[in-house]
Amino acid sequence: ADKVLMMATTTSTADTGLLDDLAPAFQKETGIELKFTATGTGKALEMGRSCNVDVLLVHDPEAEAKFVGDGFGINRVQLMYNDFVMVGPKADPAGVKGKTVAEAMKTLSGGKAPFISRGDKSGTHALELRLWKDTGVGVPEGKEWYVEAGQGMMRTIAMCAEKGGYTLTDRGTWIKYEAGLKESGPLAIVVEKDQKLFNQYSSITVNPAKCPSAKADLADAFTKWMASPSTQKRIADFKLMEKPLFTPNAGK
Amino acid sequence: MSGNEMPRVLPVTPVTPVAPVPSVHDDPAEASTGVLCARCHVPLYQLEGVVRRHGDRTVLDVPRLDIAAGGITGVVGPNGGGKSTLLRLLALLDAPCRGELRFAGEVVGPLSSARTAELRRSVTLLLQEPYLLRRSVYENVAFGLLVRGVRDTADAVRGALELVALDPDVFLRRRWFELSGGEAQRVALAARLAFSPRVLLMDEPTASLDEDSAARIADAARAVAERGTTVIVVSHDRDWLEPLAGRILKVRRGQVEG
Amino acid sequence: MSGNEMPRVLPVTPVTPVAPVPSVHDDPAEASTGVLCARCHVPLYQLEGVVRRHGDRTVLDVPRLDIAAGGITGVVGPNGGGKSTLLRLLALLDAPCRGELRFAGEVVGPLSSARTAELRRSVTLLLQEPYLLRRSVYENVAFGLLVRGVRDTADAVRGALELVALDPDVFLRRRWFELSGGEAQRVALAARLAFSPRVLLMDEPTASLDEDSAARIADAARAVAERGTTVIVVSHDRDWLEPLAGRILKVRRGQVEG
Amino acid sequence: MDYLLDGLATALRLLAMGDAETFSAVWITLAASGMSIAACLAIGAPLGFLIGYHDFPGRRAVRIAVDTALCFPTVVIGLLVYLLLSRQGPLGDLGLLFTIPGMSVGLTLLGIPIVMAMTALAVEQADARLRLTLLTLGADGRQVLFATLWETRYHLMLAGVAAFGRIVSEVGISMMVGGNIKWHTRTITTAIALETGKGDYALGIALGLVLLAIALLLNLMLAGLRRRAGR
Amino acid sequence: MDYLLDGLATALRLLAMGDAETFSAVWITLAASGMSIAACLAIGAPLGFLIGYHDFPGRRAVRIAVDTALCFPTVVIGLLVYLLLSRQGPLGDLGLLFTIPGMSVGLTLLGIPIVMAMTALAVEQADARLRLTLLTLGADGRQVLFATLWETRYHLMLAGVAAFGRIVSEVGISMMVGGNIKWHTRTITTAIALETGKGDYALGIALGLVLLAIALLLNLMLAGLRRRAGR
Ligand SMILES: Nc1ncnc2c1ncn2[C@@H]1O[C@H](COP(=O)(O)OP(=O)(O)OP(=O)(O)O)[C@@H](O)[C@H]1O
Ligand SMILES: Nc1ncnc2c1ncn2[C@@H]1O[C@H](COP(=O)(O)OP(=O)(O)OP(=O)(O)O)[C@@H](O)[C@H]1O
Ligand SMILES: [Mg+2]
Ligand SMILES: [Mg+2]
Repeated sequence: ADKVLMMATTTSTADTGLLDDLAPAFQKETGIELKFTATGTGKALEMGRSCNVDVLLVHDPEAEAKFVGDGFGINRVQLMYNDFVMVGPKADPAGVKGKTVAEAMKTLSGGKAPFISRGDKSGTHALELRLWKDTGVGVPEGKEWYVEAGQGMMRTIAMCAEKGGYTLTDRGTWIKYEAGLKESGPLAIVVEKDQKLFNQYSSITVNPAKCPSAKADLADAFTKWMASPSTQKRIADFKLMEKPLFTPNAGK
Repeated sequence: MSGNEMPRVLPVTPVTPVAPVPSVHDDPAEASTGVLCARCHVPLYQLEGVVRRHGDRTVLDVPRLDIAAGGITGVVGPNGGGKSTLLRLLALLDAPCRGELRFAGEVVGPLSSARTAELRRSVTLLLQEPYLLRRSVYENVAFGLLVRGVRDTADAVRGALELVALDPDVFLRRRWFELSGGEAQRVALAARLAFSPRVLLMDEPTASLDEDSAARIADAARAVAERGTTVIVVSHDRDWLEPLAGRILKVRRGQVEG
Repeated sequence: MSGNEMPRVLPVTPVTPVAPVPSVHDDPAEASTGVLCARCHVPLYQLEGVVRRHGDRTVLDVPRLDIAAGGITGVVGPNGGGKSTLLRLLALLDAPCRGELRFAGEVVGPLSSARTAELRRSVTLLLQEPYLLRRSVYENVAFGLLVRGVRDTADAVRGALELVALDPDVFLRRRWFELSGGEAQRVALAARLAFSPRVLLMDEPTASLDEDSAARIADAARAVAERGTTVIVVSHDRDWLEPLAGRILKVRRGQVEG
Repeated sequence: MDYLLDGLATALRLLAMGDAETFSAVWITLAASGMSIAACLAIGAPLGFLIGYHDFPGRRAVRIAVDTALCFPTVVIGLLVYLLLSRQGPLGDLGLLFTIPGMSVGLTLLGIPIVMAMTALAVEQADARLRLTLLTLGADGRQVLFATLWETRYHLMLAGVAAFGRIVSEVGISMMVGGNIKWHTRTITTAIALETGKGDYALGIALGLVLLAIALLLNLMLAGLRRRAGR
Repeated sequence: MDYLLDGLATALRLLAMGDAETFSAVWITLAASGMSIAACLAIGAPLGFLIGYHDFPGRRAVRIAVDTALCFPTVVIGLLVYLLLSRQGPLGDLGLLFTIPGMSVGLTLLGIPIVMAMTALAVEQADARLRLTLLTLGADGRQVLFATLWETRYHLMLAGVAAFGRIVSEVGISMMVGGNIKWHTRTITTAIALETGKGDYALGIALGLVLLAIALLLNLMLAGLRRRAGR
């Protein structure tokens, strides 16, 4: 293809297979080839800042706002969301099952069981830090039971299972993890459907005023295509292990 | 240039103890039969139908050869005749492709067997192109003693160096590459003399030696032979070999005569 | 065992062309002065105040020495005297630590200079312990020709092997490790003869050779000398060297006499 | 250890079925590592010869620097090459970021110290008579270089094999510089990293086995060559 | 290239200020790689000697297998060791997952083929007279082993350096098996991976420079040893 759009995105969109589903459709309908590199949100934003990509698909509203505010990005459009869940041992030794996420985290700060943190400045990590602050306990850095993993989501869940602890995860990765173990794993969802666990994905066009080489036209075409009703329906229909992963919310 | 830069040839008394290794017999007759030879009066080496090949080239073919214990045996013959091949067999470093080699009455088994390794300890070979370990002269000469568990090596090493006409004070601390060709040759020989081997095989020990040194090596060979060591020596220098050797084997085209 | 397993000594006619390298002069007198010597009638080598040290040990100290072009010069002396050290200087492989070495009237500059490399091409040295390249005999002997850009090496290689009394048909395709000590020694010499060097330095070429072969090497030395090559040869074998050499240098304790 | 069996089965299936994604990754891996290893040998072996053969002032320092470079983390090499090739970087105009040649640049940097260090040692530890023999037979500088490398050919081969192993199994550079873009710069190792990151261990192991199968094939070919090159 | 200067400045600051996180990572890196390299040499050198010295049936196959093992991706080694050490794995009861000794197991597996391959080649390519000399001087099996390794000591040193470089710079095994847990199993390389993943390139480069500084220090010490070990 002579029209190539370079995108940096977070691992979740690639790892779940959503983009593998969307990219061929996008090329078929618009003639634009979508090349994407999947990294953490932090690095994806850096790739935008250094003009190596044309468009971003990320999920860290605060960092995104700063990125746009600094003039690196334009045309931030929210496209879809999924949600986070807290998982922990099936026996629930800390007794947080059914609580709100704020209560759960307060309880966990008692230190009865390990809490595994992503610790990698990812969108998930950012949310977790926000939650600790909101509950008033503060980030329990340095505490014996607070394990800062610095790994991807899947490995963090696996570590959580090994250590018999609790962690926050996006639902998509959790579904994949469960499916991989054929439902026989030691972990289960303990907290979910709390509105604080909302995870918004947006696309941002790299500002052609800062990056002359950036293909803003193609980026806009991508954003428009993503927000179009047919693609939004496609996102809603995308299922992993028969479970929907993302809720489209463009224009809402 | 001061005097000690050149090797001085020191007097060697035949009674100099070569090394403090056990079982150095005063009676040569006993020596050859002592530790090694269970059935006595048996030749030290007996070769029967021994053949060595490389690919389809037969390089040694010895229907029958006995070598008695004790004394000095010379080996002569043209280049490529098979002398080195023969010596490596006698040193238990190579195995015959066919036939049987008996050492002190005992059939020599596979080279890698523990028994062969044990037998090999009583034999030593000075290679035609000697190799020095990448260490000092002292460590080279002491090596054979150290691997035999001898701790106190100083005297034996000095004695061995004197036997090959190298001044220990000059050479002990030299490193392996700080030697001339003839000096290296003599260090290698000293390393074989230090532990008083039962059988001393030498492949052209005088090839790069000056006349004086060659004469001293002859003296050393006589001295160890007198103390019971069986000496077998290859040389192209007839004038040197003939007065020394009690028996001379001729090896040519892989055949042994005499 | 068939006959061709043993090297056969082939007859060498002194007129055998050693190699098809340019500037093989029929007139020996011209040869020694021809290409190399700009100012004629100058000695081929002139050493003045040349000193070689290793650490603080002076191993060669030559206040003055001239060696004329042409003819055969013998070098004798005890082990460690400095013979090999001298030959490596003459081969332009080592540089004097002090003093001046002139080659064909020209002061030899730093070893790594292009001019020294050029001069070195007309000199060759048979090392005391020759090294064969890890290739076939053919490739070893042809190497000197190939690096000089000679493509057609077959005849020269055969000629060189015959000169050292090795049957080309037997040895050409042998690999370097398929040789006896004396055979390897002769292959190394053949490799030096193949490209008709201007100066042939040999460090104990007969050390491991049988008597016949040694005599053949003497013949070969005479033949190349007659064709203009300057031959300088170290040997401990006086009986072999004396009839051969026109002049004999004695090297002992780093001093050169005669 | 079900994953192992699963992985083996999956590996066989991927290869037998001619799975397009797998073959694309295999091809990209071979292209990137092939280019790199050729460049490594072409650059590293002569440089290694120089520091092993010649005695120049500062040689010891260079040797130590090369040995230290063996410890260069691939992520950092990846990062540096990324910054170099990035659009605003000094070589940004070449447009090599997220391409196979771009990856090869980084992989070559990774392999050169290995080839250099091993060649230098082999040359330095070669029989001292080799140098004298070559010089006295009339070899000039270039001829000494080639003849010495040929004499130490088995060391050079191992240097190549070791550098290849390092290059083909690394993931940091390919990930940073290549970007792990499907069909374009996704190598076997970045695919493995992706799959294991997703928790698909069996597929990760399967791809690992595919990589080993390729390595085995190449080593078998090399062993054939080695046999030809004589003892 | 601001990142480079930034990185250098940051590296100096981290070291000068005695940054606790950095020093923890340095310490963990040294502990894990130190244990591994010791194990690699203790296991790899004798094994390498065996396949370089002895001529047994299947030797060529073993050599090829070792050369192939050089291409083992660290992620796959990490994965295998992870599965081995994980709770449900065969060695789960040892509780080695997410610990430094656990990481060392994986790192040792990574380094052994390098030490083996290089030792085997050095022993095989050593002067043929060495073997004869040792045997004829009366050395027994163990003595031949040690004396041969000593004769080829520079090759062994390089094998150690190369294996160390590989171990200290890899990230897959440390990440998988160690888990990159701050204060516990976060090494310099996993920290670099984390920081560059966050897009904090300057800190990544700074940590890379810290690693190189350590490697340089170790190589300087080794060069001192090497000088002592004679020519
Ligand atoms: N590895 C080998 N492969 C093939 N042939 C070999 C090998 N080693 C030796 N030979 C051949 O075996 C024959 C005997 O060699 P050997 O070394 O025993 O001779 P030698 O009598 O010691 O000769 P020299 O006086 O030259 O040392 C020679 O023809 C030689 O070419
Ligand atoms: N690399 C070195 N370092 C120190 N000393 C050396 C070195 N090489 C040679 N020597 C010493 O230099 C002296 C002269 O050595 P050279 O090799 O020239 O003797 P040579 O006359 O050739 O003796 P040979 O007949 O034994 O070959 C000897 O005393 C030797 O020990
Ligand atoms: Mg011989
Ligand atoms: Mg000499």
